[in-house]
Amino acid sequence: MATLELRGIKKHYGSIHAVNGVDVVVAEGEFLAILGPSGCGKTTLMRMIAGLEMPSEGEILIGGEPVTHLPPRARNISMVFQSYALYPNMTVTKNIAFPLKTRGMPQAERDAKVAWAVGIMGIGHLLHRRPARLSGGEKQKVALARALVRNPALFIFDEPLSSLDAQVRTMARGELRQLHDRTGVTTVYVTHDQLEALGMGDRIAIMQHGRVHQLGTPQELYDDPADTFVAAFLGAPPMNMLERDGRIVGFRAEYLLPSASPAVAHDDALSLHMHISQLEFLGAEWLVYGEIENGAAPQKLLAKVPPAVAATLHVGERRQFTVARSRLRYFDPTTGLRVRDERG
Amino acid sequence: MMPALRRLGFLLGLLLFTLFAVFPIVWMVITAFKQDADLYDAANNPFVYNLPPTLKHVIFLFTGTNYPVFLWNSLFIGILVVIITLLLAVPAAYSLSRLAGHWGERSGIAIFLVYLIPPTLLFIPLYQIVTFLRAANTVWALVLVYPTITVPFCTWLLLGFFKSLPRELEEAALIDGCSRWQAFVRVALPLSLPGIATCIVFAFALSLSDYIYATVFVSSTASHTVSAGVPTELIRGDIYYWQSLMAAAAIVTIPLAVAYGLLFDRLVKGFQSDSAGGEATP
Amino acid sequence: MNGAETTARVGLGDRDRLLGWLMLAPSLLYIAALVGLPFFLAIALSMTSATVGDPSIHGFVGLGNFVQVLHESAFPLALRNSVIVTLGTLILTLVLATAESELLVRDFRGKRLLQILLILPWAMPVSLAAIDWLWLLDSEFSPVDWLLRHIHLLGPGSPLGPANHLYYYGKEWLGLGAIVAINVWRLLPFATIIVLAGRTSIARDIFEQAQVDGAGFFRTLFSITLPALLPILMVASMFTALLVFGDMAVTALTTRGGPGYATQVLPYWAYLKGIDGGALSEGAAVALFMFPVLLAGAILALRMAYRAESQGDRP
Amino acid sequence: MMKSAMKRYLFRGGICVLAMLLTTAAAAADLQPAPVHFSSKYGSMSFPASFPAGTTLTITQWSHFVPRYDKWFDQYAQEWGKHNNVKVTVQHINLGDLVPTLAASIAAGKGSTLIETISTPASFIEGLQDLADVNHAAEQAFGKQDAVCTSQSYLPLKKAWYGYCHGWVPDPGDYRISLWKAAGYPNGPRSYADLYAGGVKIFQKTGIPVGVGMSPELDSEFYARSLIWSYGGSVFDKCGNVALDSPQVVKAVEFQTKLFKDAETPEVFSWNPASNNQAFVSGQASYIQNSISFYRTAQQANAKNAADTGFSPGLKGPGGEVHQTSHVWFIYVLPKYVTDHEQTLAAKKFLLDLTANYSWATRESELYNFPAFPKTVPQLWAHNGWLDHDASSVPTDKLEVLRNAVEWTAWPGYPGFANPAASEVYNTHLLSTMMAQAALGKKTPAQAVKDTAAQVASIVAKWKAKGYIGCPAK
Repeated sequence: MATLELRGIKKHYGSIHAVNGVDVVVAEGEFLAILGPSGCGKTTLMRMIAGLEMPSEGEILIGGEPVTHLPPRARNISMVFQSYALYPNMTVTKNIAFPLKTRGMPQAERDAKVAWAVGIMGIGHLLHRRPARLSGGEKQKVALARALVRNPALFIFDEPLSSLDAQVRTMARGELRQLHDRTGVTTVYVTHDQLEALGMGDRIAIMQHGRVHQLGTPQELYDDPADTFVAAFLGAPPMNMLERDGRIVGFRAEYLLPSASPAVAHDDALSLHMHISQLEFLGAEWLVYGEIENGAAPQKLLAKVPPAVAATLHVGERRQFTVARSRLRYFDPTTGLRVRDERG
Repeated sequence: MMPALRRLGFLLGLLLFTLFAVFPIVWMVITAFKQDADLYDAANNPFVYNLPPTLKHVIFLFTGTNYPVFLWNSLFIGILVVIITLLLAVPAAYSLSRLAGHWGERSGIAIFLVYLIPPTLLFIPLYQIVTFLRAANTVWALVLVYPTITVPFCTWLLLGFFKSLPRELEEAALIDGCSRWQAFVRVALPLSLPGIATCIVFAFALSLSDYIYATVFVSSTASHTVSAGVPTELIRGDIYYWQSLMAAAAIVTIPLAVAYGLLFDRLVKGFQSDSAGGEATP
Repeated sequence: MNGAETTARVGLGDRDRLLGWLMLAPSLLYIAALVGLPFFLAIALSMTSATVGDPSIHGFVGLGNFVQVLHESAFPLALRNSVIVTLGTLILTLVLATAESELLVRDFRGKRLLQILLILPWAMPVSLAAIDWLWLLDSEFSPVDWLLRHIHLLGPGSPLGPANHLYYYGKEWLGLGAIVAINVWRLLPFATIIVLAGRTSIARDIFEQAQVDGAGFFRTLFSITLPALLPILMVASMFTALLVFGDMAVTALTTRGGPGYATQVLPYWAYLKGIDGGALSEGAAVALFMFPVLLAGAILALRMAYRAESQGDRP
Repeated sequence: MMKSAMKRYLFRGGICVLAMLLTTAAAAADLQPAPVHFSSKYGSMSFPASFPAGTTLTITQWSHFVPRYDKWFDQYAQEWGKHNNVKVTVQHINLGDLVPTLAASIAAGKGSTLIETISTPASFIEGLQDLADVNHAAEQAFGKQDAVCTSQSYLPLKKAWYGYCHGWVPDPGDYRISLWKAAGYPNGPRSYADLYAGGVKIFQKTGIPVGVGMSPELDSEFYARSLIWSYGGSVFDKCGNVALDSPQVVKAVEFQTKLFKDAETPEVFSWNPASNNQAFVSGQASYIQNSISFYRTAQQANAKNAADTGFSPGLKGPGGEVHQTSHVWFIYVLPKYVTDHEQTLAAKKFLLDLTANYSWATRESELYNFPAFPKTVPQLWAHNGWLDHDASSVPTDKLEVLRNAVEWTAWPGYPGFANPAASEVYNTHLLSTMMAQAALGKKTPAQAVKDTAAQVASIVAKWKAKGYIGCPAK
């Protein structure tokens, strides 16, 4: 277990800046999720942490020691690849034992370690199979066991759940987090799936265009997005955003509710007359698709309402909706950055 | 659909291709056991033994000529060439596919350019080089020059093969404690065995088939290969020892064909990794 | 814990660039020494008046040898024949290899045995293959002639008659045809393997889609299979062309370039002039004429291959 | 020319008389070659009785057409080595590989000590040592060398002996007795007119063609020259200038074109050196020009055929001239890369010793090898000797026709000496190609001759520039 520090990391390929100045400190035992759309630089960043690529600028420290120029094997990290990268020519046992073997660990000790990792992952029945004969979930467990087996200073996960079925994925999320809690190994988890990031990460770093837009706990990111990108990227559905008085006003769909009485309009709430175009059943909630007049063009908004409320709504009608002022977030329309301490 | 007609066409096609491939070899085998008087009588049906077949010419091949020596030389040279080829081509292909950056991945074309220089153009200056290295007129001359034919071919083949291996496997190995070299040896190499098997077959076949180098660089009977030695020993100016020539060809060909034939699917796989030799796999 | 691990020695094996060069260097040096150097020596040689008796590179004559060689009546024929033999072999080989791969892509009983039989020609060293065919198409004892006579296609009063023999190697077009046949024969297994590699890696669902769309065998072949095979066909043609264009064994052991120069090819003519005739520099000049032809052919084929491939990549 | 031939004839007669005087009734016993003997002195050259330890000698030569010769030679070479304390290695290669091997060896500056070529090595002259000493010593010891040999190993312009010719092979006409008898030529064709008339008759009657080739190979090259010379033309003049473009040569080419059309099949374009024998032995040719090696093979494989084989001298041209190319010359060369003194000396001694024991070479080659120095094999010429009493032939005097072969034998370069251009013209098959182009109708005979003459001229010009062609200053 160790801390991870990234200081001013940059990576260019010719004129392309894949990573453009990233500073992050990951605490010991912390689970950091790096979230971003594809091409945002998160994979490159992760590969630099792993040592698979050299940063063009900046420094990487693991456990306080600079490792920027060390090859991967000298960094004591474990990594689970998106494809799991299990060695196809080795059995499950050999795959798991491989990292120990390369370090020249004696056989007996190795066997004990493998047995321990196998026990944790509950894959005792797979030991003599080759990767080709494993299901996706099994492969993932083997890859985890291989990562686990040698008590690394740092875990790196590269979208390890993306090749799993939707059902298995939710389960796996829980297991992965539990595993982290059990071992307490500092973890960097790269994903483009916000559910994974929100669900597992102690903190999330949201990246785009090679930069970290915001770094914080899931709650912070959700409630207080640092800019319009984060606001629009995080959450399902994303934050509603309106242009008002030269600023962008954002609010989450679940805070946009039909007004109890049409007349009510007070200072503490923003009220909007919305034309309901569609209602969508989500199970626990309903999603309301609406449009409001906003200057020249109509603007689409989304509201998430409980079933009881939804029952009162009808497609085609115009209703008044309100958002509590405290739920509004303001952004600068040119920079997209959050504008703080605003009232009215 | 007309499955019956299609099946007939299929079988007919197979039959024709097999006949085309096998007919000259059947003729060869028939000839090998013919007596002179039978062979040189134009009125005879050439496909049957008008006089009893004889082993005389096959025996002559093994007792009256240096054919066994040629066989041994070809085998010896072939094996050494395969080893040298792999030692040179495997690391080179890996380097080009993984380590040499972007231009390395596109070097398939450059490797092809080496082929554009046929042995017919090179053998005179090459001979001077071979002699400078004191290898002339020995099997070592051929061991030395045959890789000029096999290395580019095998590098090209393996380049495609390595490119088709998932990078993550080696990266996983790097993270699991390997150096780049170890990742190559312990992970990439075992996975490229099908490609290497193909290389072995092709390198051996190419070295066996060469005629011009074998003819010019080696004149001593003791160092001749099958390819050059058989025509030399069994065409004696005024006389072609047809039966022995045919036997010599059949004896070297048939066992190899069995070996290659059993590896047929492997050879196909060896080419499967890549097509044009330069495009990076996504 | 971490400290102990990070002290792992960082060596040569970790430095990708350097390691890359080290792994490449033996091949590069080898090729430079044994292909590059002789190639430039050959060029130097072609511009001198060197003979086999005195092969040292001196007596610079510039392009004189090339001019001399161009003026000989054998040159246009040798160039023509080299191109004819190469193209003829190429086209036939590709067509047959494509057809053969269509057959071999299926599974059937006895496939193993058939693979052995079909690969036979390729297992034979080229010189022995040429001798086999020399005997097969012998002017007196050819069994092919005998068969033709027996089905009354050859002999007095028959379509191919009146002679009892076709004298393959003694006639211009039959001779060239025979050389093409030998080359096709010996290279077909090799080409089939390459084409088959391409054929089996075409995704199965494309064929299923075609079947669903009601395409017949030939429709599928021409609209689906062949376009998908194009890149690998280019590779197969490169190999075939290079193997045929540079080969002299087949010609040397069968027609010997005759009758006249009617079946002469560049490599054998270079050999004949340079070695047998002793005019080393002129031989080198003839051999060098092959280079631009090969280069042009290779560039063309590779361009087509890349174009086909990059188009194929697009969804 | 005529005079010297006569002299030789008389001289040979002398030998015969001598042999008859020496032999009594039991002549056969003395027809045995003398036991192998080695001398340490030949003419002006003397050699050590035994060479210093470590002296080596490697010899590369062809696989002889008569396999018995190789067996004998290898044994002889070892015996010679033992006697002279020299480690001798002999390599036999295909005749087609001789020139490339010599070329490669010279190019590399390394190879066998002695390489035996079977046609003139004149084009390699720049890479060969001068063997004047050996040739002079041989003449002193064994008498005059036949011109057919001298012409292929000596270049007067440079006064250079670039080779040592120890033997040669006559190239008689070989005809199928039964066929020619039936056609009205019991003694076979004696002129090219006979060849055409009889050949056409036989072809029409039996479908069996005449077997003179026009393929890029040596037998066809020989035939083309024989035809041209007998028609009074030549390729070169005495000094090595081009003389090909003459009416006589055009006539000869016209003759061949006609002969092909009326009495030959296209197989003659595809022949290799073995083909005419194969066709003749299998009964598919009525007449060929070839040395007797095929006959020796046939005697064992197909005695009936061998008995039906007749030999005739070279054919007369329209003017009555007869010239036939010698079939093979045995010429050892000592390349310049051989620098070791002992080795050089050993090589030279080997050459002279071989000549001294040449009756063995002639006999073991089954009379294939004719001696360059006729005196060395008296048994050949003796009355009731090897030629007129060949026990294996029926009748036994079948080979008698070879006795005077030297008189109708010419050589590349004739009437001058072989020179590098003659050698290059011969090795690149220009004349058989010329014949083929005319016979195929690709060119008129006149055009074919003209084009070929131009090609020969450029080769001559090249060698002239290097100073290897021209008339020696008187």
